[in-house]
Amino acid sequence: MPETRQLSYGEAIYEATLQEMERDPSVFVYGLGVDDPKGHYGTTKDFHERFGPDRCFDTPLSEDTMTGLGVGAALMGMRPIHVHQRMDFLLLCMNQLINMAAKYHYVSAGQWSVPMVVRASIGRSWGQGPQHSQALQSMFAHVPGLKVVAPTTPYDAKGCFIEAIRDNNPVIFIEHRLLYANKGHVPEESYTVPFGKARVLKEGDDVTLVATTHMVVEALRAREQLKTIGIDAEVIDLVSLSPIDTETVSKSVNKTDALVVVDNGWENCGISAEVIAKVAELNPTNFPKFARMGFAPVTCPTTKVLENEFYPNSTSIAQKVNRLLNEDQGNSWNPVPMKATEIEAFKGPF
Amino acid sequence: MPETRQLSYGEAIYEATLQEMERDPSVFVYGLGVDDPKGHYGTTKDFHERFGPDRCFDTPLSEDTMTGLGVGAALMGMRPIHVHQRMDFLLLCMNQLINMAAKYHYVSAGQWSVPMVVRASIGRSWGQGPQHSQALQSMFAHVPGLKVVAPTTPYDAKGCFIEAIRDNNPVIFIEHRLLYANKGHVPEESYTVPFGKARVLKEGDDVTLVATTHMVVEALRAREQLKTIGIDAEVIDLVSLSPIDTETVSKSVNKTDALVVVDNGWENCGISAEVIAKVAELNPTNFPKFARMGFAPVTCPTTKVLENEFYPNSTSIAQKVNRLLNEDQGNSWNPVPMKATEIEAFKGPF
Amino acid sequence: MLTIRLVEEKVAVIYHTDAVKSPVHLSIGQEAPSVAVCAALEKNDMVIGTYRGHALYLAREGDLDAMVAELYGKSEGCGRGKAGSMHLGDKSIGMPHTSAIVATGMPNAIGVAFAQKFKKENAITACFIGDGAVDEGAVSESMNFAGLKKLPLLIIVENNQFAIHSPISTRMPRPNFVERAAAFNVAGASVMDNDLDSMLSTSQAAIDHVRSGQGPFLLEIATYRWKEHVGPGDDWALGYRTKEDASPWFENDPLKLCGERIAADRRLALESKVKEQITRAFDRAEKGTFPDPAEMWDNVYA
Amino acid sequence: MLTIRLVEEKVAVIYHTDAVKSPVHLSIGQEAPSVAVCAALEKNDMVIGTYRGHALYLAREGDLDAMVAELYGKSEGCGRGKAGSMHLGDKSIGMPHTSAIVATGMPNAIGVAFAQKFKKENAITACFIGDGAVDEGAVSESMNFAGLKKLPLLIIVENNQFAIHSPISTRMPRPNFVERAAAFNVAGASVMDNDLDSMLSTSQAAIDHVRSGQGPFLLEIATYRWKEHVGPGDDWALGYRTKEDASPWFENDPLKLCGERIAADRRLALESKVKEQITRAFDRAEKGTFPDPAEMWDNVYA
Ligand SMILES: Cc1ncc(C[n+]2csc(CCOP(=O)(O)OP(=O)(O)O)c2C)c(N)n1
Ligand SMILES: Cc1ncc(C[n+]2csc(CCOP(=O)(O)OP(=O)(O)O)c2C)c(N)n1
Ligand SMILES: [Mg+2]
Ligand SMILES: [Mg+2]
Repeated sequence: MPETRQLSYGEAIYEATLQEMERDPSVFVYGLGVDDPKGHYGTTKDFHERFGPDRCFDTPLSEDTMTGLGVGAALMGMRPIHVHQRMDFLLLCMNQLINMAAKYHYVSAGQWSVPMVVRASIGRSWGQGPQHSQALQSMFAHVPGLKVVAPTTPYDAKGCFIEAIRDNNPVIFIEHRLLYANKGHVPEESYTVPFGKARVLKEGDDVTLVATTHMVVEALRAREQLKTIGIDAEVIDLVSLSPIDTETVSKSVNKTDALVVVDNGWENCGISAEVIAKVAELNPTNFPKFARMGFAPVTCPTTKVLENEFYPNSTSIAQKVNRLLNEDQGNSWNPVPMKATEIEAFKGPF
Repeated sequence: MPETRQLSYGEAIYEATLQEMERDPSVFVYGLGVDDPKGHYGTTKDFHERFGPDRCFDTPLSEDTMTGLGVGAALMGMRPIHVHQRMDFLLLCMNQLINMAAKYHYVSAGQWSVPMVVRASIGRSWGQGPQHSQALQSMFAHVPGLKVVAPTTPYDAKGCFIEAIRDNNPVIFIEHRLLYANKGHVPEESYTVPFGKARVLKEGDDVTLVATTHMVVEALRAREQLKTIGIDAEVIDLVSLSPIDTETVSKSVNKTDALVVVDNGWENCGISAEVIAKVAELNPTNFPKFARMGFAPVTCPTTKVLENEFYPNSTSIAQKVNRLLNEDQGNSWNPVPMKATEIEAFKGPF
Repeated sequence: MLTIRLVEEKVAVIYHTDAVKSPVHLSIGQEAPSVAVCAALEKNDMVIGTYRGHALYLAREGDLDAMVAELYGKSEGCGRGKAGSMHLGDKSIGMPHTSAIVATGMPNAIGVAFAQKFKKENAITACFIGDGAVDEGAVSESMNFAGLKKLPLLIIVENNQFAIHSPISTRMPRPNFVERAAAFNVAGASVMDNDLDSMLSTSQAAIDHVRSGQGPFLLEIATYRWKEHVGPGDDWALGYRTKEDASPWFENDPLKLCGERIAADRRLALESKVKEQITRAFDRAEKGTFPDPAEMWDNVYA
Repeated sequence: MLTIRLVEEKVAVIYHTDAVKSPVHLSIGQEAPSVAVCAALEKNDMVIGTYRGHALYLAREGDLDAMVAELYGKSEGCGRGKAGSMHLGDKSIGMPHTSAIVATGMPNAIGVAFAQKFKKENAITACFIGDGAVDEGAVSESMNFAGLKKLPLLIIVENNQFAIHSPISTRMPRPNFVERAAAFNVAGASVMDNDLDSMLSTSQAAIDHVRSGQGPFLLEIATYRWKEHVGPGDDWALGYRTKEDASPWFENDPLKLCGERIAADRRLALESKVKEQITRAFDRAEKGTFPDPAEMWDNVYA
C-alpha cells in the first residue's frame, strides 16, 4: 500500500463520516454547531448541504436530552453520531450514557441495541482551564456496555471511526484537539480498525512506553530524547481504552521488562492504573519495573506557566523513563527539549 | 472507653447529623423524601420537625439543579447535606459535582469553597437491577477537588459523617443499603474520624484483604472461612476512597506479602486497580502476590440467580485468596458457605 | 383493564412469598390512562413507559406469561429475568424496556419520534411520565425539542398527585402541566374526571393531532394510585394522604364503572376467562426455569 | 460602561500578541445590560455571570488591574492566573468565579439566593445567562425551584440572538422567555429597545419586585454582540449574520448615545481618565509576575 495519500486527523474523521453517510442512510450527525460555518474543525463541514438538515443538524443547548435523542433513534435502528465541542460537556450526559445507552441491550436480554457514536473533543491548549480541558475516558471505561476509543493517527482515526459507526454499541470516540492538524497516511477506500487492539508505533528493547491520545505524540518525542542517551523505547498507542489490549502491552513488557504508562488524563482510578493492574495480572510472578504518569492531580489551571506543569511532556516522560531504568542518575539528566509544534502552533481564540 | 453503647449504622448517621445541626446552624439537609414518613431509612426522620422546613426539606425531582443549590449555598458559607436515595441518581449530578463543586476553590485560587456533603446510598439487594445498584465511587475518586468516603462500621459512619460536614470541600459520602441495620459501638459524644486513613479491622499474617463498604462485611466472613484451612487474613476497611491510605495497606502487605483487593464496584479503572497500582508504586522492587475482585464486568441483572453471580461474596473471596496462596490446589476448595444475614434479611418492596 | 387489575392484585397477594424478589410499583387504581391511550394507538406506534409499567405493558398487549415470568426472574420473561418489574418491555409491541430513573425515558421518546418522522413512518410515540417526573430538566428540554421539530410525540402525564410521598404543592409553584407545555409550543389537554370515556376520546383527539403532523401534544390524565408507592401494601397509615382523599377515586373507579355497564353474565364470563389466564401465567412462571448463571455474561455488548 | 468598552477594545487590539493565552468572549456592544442591572443592585447583593464576564465584573466594580492581570495569567489576577478570562470573579464584589459550562451558574444562583433568604439578608442574587442557555434543563429546573420557594432571584437573559452561530429560531419553538418563566411562576419583563434608560428603570423595578419578597423575576434584555463569539475579531464573513442586521445596534449603541448626552469636554476628560486607568492596568499586567510553578499544587482542597 503506497503511503502517499496524506490527510489530517480532522480530514480523516470527515472522510470516514462522509463515506459511512453515503453508504448507510441511517447514519446522521448532530450536535451544537455541526452545521455552522466552522463545522467542528471541518469534520462536519458540509454534511448539512450534502445530506440535508435531517441528517446533519444543530441542536438547542440541551446535552442531556440530545444524548437521549441519539439513544432513542438508535433503538429504532438509526446510527446517530453526536458531536461535542468539549469532552467536559459529557458530564451533562452521564445519565443518558451510563444509565440508558449502556444498559438497554443488557436489560432487554438483547432485544434492543444502541448503535451510537459520541464524539468528544479534549480541549487542551490555549488556556482552556478547568472546564474545557478534561479527559474523562476512565469514567467511561469503568462502565460495562460502553466502548471507548481514542485514536491518535489519522489512519486509526478513519478506521476506528468507521468501526465505531458500524458497532452496535454506544462508543465514546475521543479526539484530542491538538491532533486535528496532524497529517498521516490515510487510504481513500473505506476500512475499519477493530477495537481492542493497541498499536505498536515504534519498536524498542529497553522500555515499553504505553500512551493515550495526545500523550502518544509526547511519548514519540520522548523516544527521540531517550535515544540520545542510548535508551531504546517501544512506543505503544493504546487506541482502544475499553476494551484494553493487554496482550500487546504484555508482550512488549516481556521483552523490555520496563513499563511506563502515560495517560492523557488523571491517574487516580484512571487508565494508567488499569493498564498497570492488567499487566500485573498477566505477569503475576515477574512484575516489571514500572511507572505511570498523567495529569497532575489538580484542577487544570488556565495560565500557561501552571498549565505547563499540569501536563506530562516529552521531557518529563523521558526523565521518568531514565529514572526508572537508571535509578541513581536519573534526576540530573536534562534532555534538550523538543519542539512541540502542535502545541505551539495552536493559537486562540477558540 | 466502654463499648457498650450500640447503634445501627443508620442511627449513627442520624446522630451525627443531629449533633452537627444542633452545633452549627449553617448545616441543612435536603433531598427527595428527607422529610417524608420514612426519612431515608430513619437517618433524617424528624429533622424537619426539630429544625423546621428551612433546614430539612424535600425537593422537586431536579437532581442537577438541586446539587447546584447545595453548591451555591455552600459558596455562601452554609453546609448543605444532599441526600440521594440511590447512587445511580448522581449520574444526573455529574456536571454540578465535577465541573462546579470540585472546581470553585481551585479556579478562584482559594477565594471560595464548597463545604457540601452528598450522601449516596448504594441500592443493592432485592432485585435492584441495572439502575438502582450502581457503585460509582471510582468516578468520583478520579476527580481532584472531591473527597470520597465509604465507611462500613457504625463507629466510622458517625465519625466520618461529622468529619464530612466540617470538611470545607465537597465530600461524596457513600452508604451501602445493606449496612443500615448493622449494629456496633458508637460513642454518644461528638467525634470525627479523619479522612485518608484505612482501618485494620482484623489482624492476620498470611494475606491482606482490602475491601470497601459492603465488601468489608464479605471479607470478614471470608476471613472466617479461610481460618478453617489455616489461612490468617488481615482485613482492612479502606474507608476513605479519595484520598487512599496507601501506607496502612502497604505496611500490611509488607507483613503478609499477599494482597487481595475487593471493591464494591466494577474493576476497570476502579478503586481496586488504584490500590494495586499505589501499592506497587510503594514497593517497586518487591511486588507481592495479588488479586483484585469487584462486580462482574456486566450490567447488574435483576433476577437473583444472576445477581448472585454479579457480586463477590465471602466464598468467592475466600476461594480467590486460597488460589492465590496455594496455587495448585485452590480451585477445588469449597468452603462451607456462611450466612449473609444482612442480605437475606433484606426484603422488598423498596 | 380487568387483566391489569387482576394481575396486579395477584402480584400483591403473592408478593409476601418472595417469589418476586424485586421492587414492584403497582398501577392498581391508575390502569385507565394506559388502557385509554393504547386503545387509540396503532400497532406500529411506539410506547415509552416507566418503572410503574405493568399497566402499559398489558394495555399494549404485551404477553402476560412473559410479564409474570419476568417478575419471577425466569428465562421465559420478557427480559429473561434481567429486567424485572421495573424494566418491562418487548420489541414486538414497540415498547423499549423501561427505565427506573425518573423521566429519563422522555429524551429517548424524542429520539424514537425523531426516527419515526425521519423514516416517514406515519407512526407516533406515546411517552408516559408521572407528575413528579415533569420537573426534571430533561422533560423541559424534551418538550422544547419536540416543539421545535414538531415531532410526532404524545406525552401522557399520569397525574396521581404524588411523587412517592410528596404532593404536587411541594414541587411545583404552578401546577399546570398544559400551560408548561404551551411555553414550549407543545399543545395540551387535561382529563380530570377519572372517566374512561373522556380519556378515550381525548386520547384519540390528541393522537389525531400528533399523527396529522401538527406537532407534539401533552395529555394530562388525573388518576390515583391506590397502593403504596412501591410494594403491594396500603399506605394510609403513613399519613401523607388519607383514605377520605381517596374515596372519590374508589367510587369513580373506571374499572368498576365499566364493569357495571356490562351485563352481569357476560361480565362473570369475562372475569373467569381472565382469571384463568392469570392463574395459568402464574403457574407457568412458577414452573419456569431460572436462567443459567452463565447468562450473566450475555448481552453486555451487541 | 466606557471602561468596559475601552478595556475590551484594548484586549482585542493586544490579543494578537498572545499576551492573553486563553479564549476571550468579548461583550463589546452588549455592555449595557450588566451596567444597568449592577447600577440598581446593592453592595451586599450577589451576581452570577458567565464566561462572557468582563462586562459584569467591571460593572460590579471589580478591580480593573486584577482583571487585566488575570487575562495575562499573572499572580496579581483575581484568580492568580488559574481562572483566566472565562472564570472572572471576586469575593469582595459578591461575584463567584464564573463557569464556562453554559447555564451551570444558574443552579448555583438558586443556592446563593436560598442562603440569602435563609439568612434573612435582605439581599438578592442577579444571575446572568444567555439566550442559548435558557434551553438547558438546569434553567427550567431552577426557575421551577425559585418559583416554588419564592427565592430572591433576578434572572437576566442577555438576548444577543445567537448561541455561537445559531439563531434562536433553530433552538426555540416559542422564543418567549417571559412566557416560559411564567409557566414556572417566575415574573418577567423584556427590554427590547437597546435603550439604557429603559434597562435602568426596568432593572430597578425588577429588583424592587425581588427584594420585596414577591419572588423571582426574569428580565430579558435584547442586545447584540459586535465581535465574533470568542476572540477579538469581526465575523461578518462567516455568513451567519450580516452587518446590515447589526447596523441598528451600532446606531443605537447605548454607549454612543450616552456619550452624546454628556458635554464634549466632560466626555473627553472622562475618556482620557479611563484610558489612563486602562493603560496603567495593562502596563501593570505586563509587568506582573507569573505564579510560581509550585502554585499549581495550591487550592486543590480547602
Ligand atoms: C432521577 C430519579 N430520582 C429519584 C428517583 C426515586 N423515585 C422513584 S419513583 C419517584 C417518584 C416519581 O413520581 P412520579 O413521576 O409522579 O411517578 P409515580 O411514581 O407517581 O407514578 C422517585 C422520586 C428515581 N427513580 N429517579
Ligand atoms: C454545556 C455547554 N454546552 C456547550 C458549550 C459551548 N458553548 C459555549 S458558549 C455557547 C453559546 C451560548 O450562547 P448564549 O447562552 O446565548 O450566550 P452568548 O455566548 O451568546 O453570550 C456554547 C454553545 C458550553 N460551553 N457549555
Ligand atoms: Mg406521581
Ligand atoms: Mg446568546
